Amino acid sequence: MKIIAEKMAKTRELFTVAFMLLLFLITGLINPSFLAGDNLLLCFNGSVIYILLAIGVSFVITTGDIDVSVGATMGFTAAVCATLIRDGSSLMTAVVSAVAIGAVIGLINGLGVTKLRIPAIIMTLGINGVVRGSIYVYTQGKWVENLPAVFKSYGQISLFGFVNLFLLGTVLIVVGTYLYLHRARKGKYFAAIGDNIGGATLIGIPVDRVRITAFVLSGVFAAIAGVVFASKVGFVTPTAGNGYEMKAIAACVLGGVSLTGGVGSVIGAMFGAVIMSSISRILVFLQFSSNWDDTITGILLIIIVVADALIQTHLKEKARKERLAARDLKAQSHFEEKEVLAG
Amino acid sequence: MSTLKSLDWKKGILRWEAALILILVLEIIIFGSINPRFLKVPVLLGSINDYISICIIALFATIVMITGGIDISGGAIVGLTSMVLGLLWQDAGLNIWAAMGLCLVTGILCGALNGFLVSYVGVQAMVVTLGGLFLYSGLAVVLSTLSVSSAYEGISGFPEAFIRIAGGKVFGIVPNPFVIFIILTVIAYILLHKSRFGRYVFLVGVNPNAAGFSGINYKLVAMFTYIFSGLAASVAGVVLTSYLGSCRADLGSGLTMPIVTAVVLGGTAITGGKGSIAGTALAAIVIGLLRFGLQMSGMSTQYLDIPVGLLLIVAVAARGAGVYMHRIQYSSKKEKSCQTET
Amino acid sequence: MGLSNDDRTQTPAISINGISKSFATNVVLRKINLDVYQGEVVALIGGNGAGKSTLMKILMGIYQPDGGEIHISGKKVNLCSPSAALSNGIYLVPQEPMLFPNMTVEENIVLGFQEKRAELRLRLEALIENLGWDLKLDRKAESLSIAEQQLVEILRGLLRNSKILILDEPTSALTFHEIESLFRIITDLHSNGISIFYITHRLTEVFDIATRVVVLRDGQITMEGSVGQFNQEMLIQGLLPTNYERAAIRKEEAVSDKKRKSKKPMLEIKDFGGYGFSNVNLEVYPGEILGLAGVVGAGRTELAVTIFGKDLVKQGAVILDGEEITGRKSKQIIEKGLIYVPEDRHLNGIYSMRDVEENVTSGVLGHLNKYFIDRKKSRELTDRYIKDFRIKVTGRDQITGSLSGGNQQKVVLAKALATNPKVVILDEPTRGIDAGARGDVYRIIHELKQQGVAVLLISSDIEEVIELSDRVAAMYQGRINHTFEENEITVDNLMSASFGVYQKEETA
Amino acid sequence: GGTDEVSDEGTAEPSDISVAFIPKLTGNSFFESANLGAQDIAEEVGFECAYTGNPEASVANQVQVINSAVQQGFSALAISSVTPDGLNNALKAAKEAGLKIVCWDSDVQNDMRSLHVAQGTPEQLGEMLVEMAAMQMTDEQKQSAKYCWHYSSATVTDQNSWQVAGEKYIKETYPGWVNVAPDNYYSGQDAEKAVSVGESILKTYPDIDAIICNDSTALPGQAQAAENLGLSGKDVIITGFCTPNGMRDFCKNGTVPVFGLWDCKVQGAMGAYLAYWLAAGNEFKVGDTIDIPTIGEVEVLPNTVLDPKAYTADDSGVVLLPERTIFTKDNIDDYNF
Ligand SMILES: Nc1ncnc2c1ncn2[C@@H]1O[C@H](COP(=O)(O)OP(=O)(O)OP(=O)(O)O)[C@@H](O)[C@H]1O
Ligand SMILES: Nc1ncnc2c1ncn2[C@@H]1O[C@H](COP(=O)(O)OP(=O)(O)OP(=O)(O)O)[C@@H](O)[C@H]1O
Ligand SMILES: [Mg+2]
Ligand SMILES: [Mg+2]
Repeated sequence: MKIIAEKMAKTRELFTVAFMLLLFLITGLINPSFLAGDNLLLCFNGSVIYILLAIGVSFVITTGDIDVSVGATMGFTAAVCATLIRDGSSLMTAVVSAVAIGAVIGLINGLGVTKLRIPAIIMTLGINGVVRGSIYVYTQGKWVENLPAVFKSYGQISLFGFVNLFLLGTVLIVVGTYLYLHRARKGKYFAAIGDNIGGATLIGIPVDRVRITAFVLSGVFAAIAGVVFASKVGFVTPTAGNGYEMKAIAACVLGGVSLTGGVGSVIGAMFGAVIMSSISRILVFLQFSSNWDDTITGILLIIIVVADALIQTHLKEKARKERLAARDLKAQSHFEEKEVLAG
Repeated sequence: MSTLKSLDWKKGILRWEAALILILVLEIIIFGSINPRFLKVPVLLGSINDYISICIIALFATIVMITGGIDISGGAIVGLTSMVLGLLWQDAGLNIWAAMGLCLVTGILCGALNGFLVSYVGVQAMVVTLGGLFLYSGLAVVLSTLSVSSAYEGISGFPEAFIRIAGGKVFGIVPNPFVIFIILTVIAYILLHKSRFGRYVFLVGVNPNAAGFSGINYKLVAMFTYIFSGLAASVAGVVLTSYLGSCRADLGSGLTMPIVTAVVLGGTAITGGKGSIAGTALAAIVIGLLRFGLQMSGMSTQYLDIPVGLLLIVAVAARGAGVYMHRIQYSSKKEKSCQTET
Repeated sequence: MGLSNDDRTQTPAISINGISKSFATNVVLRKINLDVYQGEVVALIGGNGAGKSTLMKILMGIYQPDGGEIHISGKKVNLCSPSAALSNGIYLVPQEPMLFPNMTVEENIVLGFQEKRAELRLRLEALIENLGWDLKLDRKAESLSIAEQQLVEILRGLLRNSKILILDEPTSALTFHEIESLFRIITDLHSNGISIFYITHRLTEVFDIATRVVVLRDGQITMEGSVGQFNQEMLIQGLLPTNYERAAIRKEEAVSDKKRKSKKPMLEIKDFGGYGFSNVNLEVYPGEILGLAGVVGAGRTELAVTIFGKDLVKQGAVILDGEEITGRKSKQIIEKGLIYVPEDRHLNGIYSMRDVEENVTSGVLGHLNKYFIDRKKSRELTDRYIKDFRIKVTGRDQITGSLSGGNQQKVVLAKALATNPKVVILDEPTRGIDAGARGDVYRIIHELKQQGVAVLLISSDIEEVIELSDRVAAMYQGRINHTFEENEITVDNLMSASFGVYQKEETA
Repeated sequence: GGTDEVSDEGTAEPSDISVAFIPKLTGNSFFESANLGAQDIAEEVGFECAYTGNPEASVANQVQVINSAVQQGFSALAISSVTPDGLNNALKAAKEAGLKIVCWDSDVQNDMRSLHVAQGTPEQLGEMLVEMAAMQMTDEQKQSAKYCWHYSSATVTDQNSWQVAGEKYIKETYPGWVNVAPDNYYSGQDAEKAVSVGESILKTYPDIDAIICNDSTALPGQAQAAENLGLSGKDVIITGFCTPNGMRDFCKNGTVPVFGLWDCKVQGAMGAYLAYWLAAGNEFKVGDTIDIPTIGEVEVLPNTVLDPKAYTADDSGVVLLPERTIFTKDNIDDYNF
């Protein structure tokens, strides 16, 4: 048990998973129908948009920057994709356009942050405003509605009878990125830059290029989220994605991605996103008023980060003390030896 | 061996504030020529009503940011304190001034919770206040459902004296919020630039470890900055409630980003250690007037984010490129492009 | 070890031609010309701020020169970024460690390599084995002490297989043992034809490993030649400012045992224990300098920091001037009259972005005024210290981060001493500062002594300990091994006590 | 501001008069459609009509929009208010500056405006919502249906007033019905959240009979949720208010065979025109009829038609929209807004 606890504290993702299971379990105790297999799947299916946003943002956060423009990017790309589909473009064209737009927005963010040296929060805040305004310009303030049924049905496609296509795709992406970031030689560059950008420069990591890549990926993932949004929700309002950036960041934090950079994984971000997006569902099952949504989100967020902070500080202190005590022990045995010799 | 000209960055800040004033003047000239009504003194002064809460909160959020933290929960505290005020007054039957006092206490408590978690528990400020953002705005909604008047009706009918806090005018022209803003700016200025506490704020922002070794209770200092910020947000809550004559849970929604924008545009470093009250105060007005002026010139509100976003990027890029050129060079961390020479 | 003149006919491994660099108005390098041949170990010495690190950072592609050219093996290169430098076989071990705190030691070392991981690990293990350093590869870098960080940085450099290796003050935090093994490796490398730049402030090291000496002053090379042409005295002369008169540090007669006993100790540490040390008994008398010697990791910093109220006390007591201060908060301890000057200047000492005045007064603001800042008093105080300590500044409003290392150290000392302490604990007070500044710091320490302040001096530089201390306690693995009276203080004694092998005469 | 800023009354040409047409929020299909109506009539009559609002529906934002409209020198406001009383100060200032104030869709305190163009009384709309659900039920269901409400939030005025009226109507007419969630479900005008809340409702109450979505984001979201779970209109009754364009597919494929709305284009047109009409110097008394080009004659009713306790005065009244429409697959293609 203790070993599990320690392992959990060390592998931050496990902590998030445990927290999620606990949350699900408590909900299930109160309302068993929550734990029905297809409902849990629904919970995960419904998290796909947040997961995609969180993965994208986690790249940027890992390099020590931040991206608060993903909500707007998602809204914009969703609107573009939906408009194209509605007007009869092929799926391919729509997806490629959306992803290209996401990439361009990311590129602009990345260039602003690295070449113009604008702090990331400022750059992406500014771009957030510009993109959000552009949605109104692009849609002329109107909803994009009446998307063809085929397009909307992609969200319902199940493989092997129960695995949702989008969910499967997303999980594959998460696993792929995880392996890249933690196993590939260059994948580590992201975390290295977030950890110590000066050190990363010194050992020849192409810092600017990697940071720009992170922003581009963030934009691309937001764009994919936009496409999924258009398909799953079936209509796009000009306010789509409002406030999602904060939720995506919160999901990362819940999943143990440190905002100071260098720490965390996309797996953690994924489960953080599942928690974030399940809260409103859980409240329905608990027959709690939706008025409590934000309160509960806030409390969960604070509890989990406080618990995490306390555990981490405790572990660090413990490790330090053990190391120092070990030195002392050595000293003791040494002294004893000497005494034995002397005696 | 000559070293860096020490005065340079102070001059930089000064120059930056001058630049902000320049932008302000430009705004007045441009918008004035588009719509001459913009130049009327009551119109110009009165416009502050629409962004007073950003001004008030940004002043004190600056102090938080100088310690190297950030407070994004200010907007949520505005809504929460507005609800607390209304509930205490209407449902608990408290005297309006007593209710107002308790509402300020609420702001202090929210700030204290933020500060405690950041300073003493060691959670990153962005994360804590993000949690606070959800928590406080959520609580405001929950509180609004507790009132006898249904949430959607809001609470209104406040006494005239309370309405006058934001509704009144000094000498018949200067709206009270403007006066409140000036007073708070002076207070924040003295607090940050003249007091011992303010000096500690800078030192903690530059190097908390060193502050600890200098015998400064850096955790307490940092915690207090959040308390001030929470208090400022509750003042904004009172002013806004008085101005609208109605308590609403969503009063502060959408303030988060403008507040951060004002602080950063004012020249405060996101990494802490430097910044100024005058800069923030000017930047808040620059942004407020920009939005107001564009609206006056006929631009639809939904497009306003575009020019404001661009201004932010351009201004910060220009500042980075110009005034801070040598400082950027100083930070050895940056890569240089390969095009220089062959 | 110097190369014969025949070798000079070959093309230099690296040739620096007319490199200049200035930051804003500050001219740091003036047309530097330097050729370094294969297998040379070039000791680059010079005062703080002479431009050594700047020159090396240009070679590493971190800074771009304002003018001049660099040739490697006769070919002109454009070192526009560290990766360009790396691909030209250059590697810099920086002065300030730049590790990735959240990665393990191993990841820190191997990141950025193109080789297979397994191979790298084998090579790394072999290297550490060869050096005999005690470093766990799976430790997180953030838990490393400054000395251990420096070890990791050096390992990174050594593993790189570079043709030109630059070591910027690699030994400033290291002690005898590590330095010795490092020198062994450097000797190996240089016999394998690798060119090495070696920057140091410790002149003895120059004679230990360098084949050539280059003295840099105010951005110009003022002396250059094979190491055999110089002796230590000449180097010191070459380093000191032209009009510098060496502060005559005449060692006062040590407070004799009897004289001491007649006084009350100012600081008394009784059976003191905490994390990393235990059973420490020490007494420091007014007007006495007690040296604390030991190797890296002996626990001296922990002892000092625990006395200062920053870590948990496990046992024992600290008595300051008759009053017990065990386990109090740092703030109260400072008020009682004890101050600690931390070893890591950048991490714990200075507020680099603020001006000198703010730094100097940071510990005493409460005494200047209760709520508001009394600018007049604070200016006077700052000016006094700038004058007394000969801090080289353009004014009291100069940004501290822009001062040279030695002057930063003086600011740290001024900041500490402004609190009017009765006891000062100095932890590595001269790390990384040049001979001139070092003399100034020694002078300051002596003045403290004359004023009757009790000084506890922690230093890894044995010569420094010997030169300054009235008595020396040696710490080994968290215990005080032995305390030496003035007449017993010798390099041998201190060294053996630091390594835990000192045998008291009576037991011998 | 002083009164000297008022345009010369009575003699005004239509083109001198400008109306600020203010929605609760921009970017919502309902308000965008209303604006189309307003723009059409403005062009027809020849006055200037500016559509100005904030993408986020909040009191502070709307006050800002009003203030700026006043400062820009508009002659009248046609406004759909986000709050019954939070705009009072701003409207008072507008009135003092000489602007005429007309509300549409969502009202303010009655003494703050001259006219309100109502889509109907809360009772009418509440009853309509409930009846749209009831008409799809079997007789058995009508006795003991389980139902709930799903709309934007507890803080919006009109949707809550319809819900309250609807609840009252259910108590009287269908006493056997059970509201499974008396606290209601809210999705805050977030389409994605509407879908996920919608799915959870259907999962939590698999045997629910009807979900009433009196919000134009909640209705398509809830419909999409039902489709996601493979449910159709036969399994669960989903109905509510939305524009026909937003629901066309759901209506045709049987997920939401019946839903309703009033003609918001007409409502927008009436709001904008009446604002213009007042600014042009015209006056009215309760009981008068006003002729609106392309729409016809409307009668000014006393405020008490909406709320028996309401304030009454000669210069403050309500104009009701002639009709509300129930859309089914048979008639939906006749509408395009
Ligand atoms: N990035 C920079 N921006 C501005 N000035 C700089 C920068 N880096 C160094 N300097 C200045 O250049 C001069 C030389 O610094 P450098 O670090 O090269 O000295 P050094 O010889 O390495 O000294 P030390 O022995 O203290 O390490 C100093 O005056 C320093 O203040
Ligand atoms: N910045 C730091 N963060 C965490 N732990 C540290 C840090 N600095 C030092 N330590 C811990 O303190 C221990 C002691 O550091 P160090 O090697 O300087 O020992 P010391 O006892 O101070 O040695 P010395 O006798 O040389 O002063 C290290 O082993 C390290 O674990
Ligand atoms: Mg150097
Ligand atoms: Mg030490």
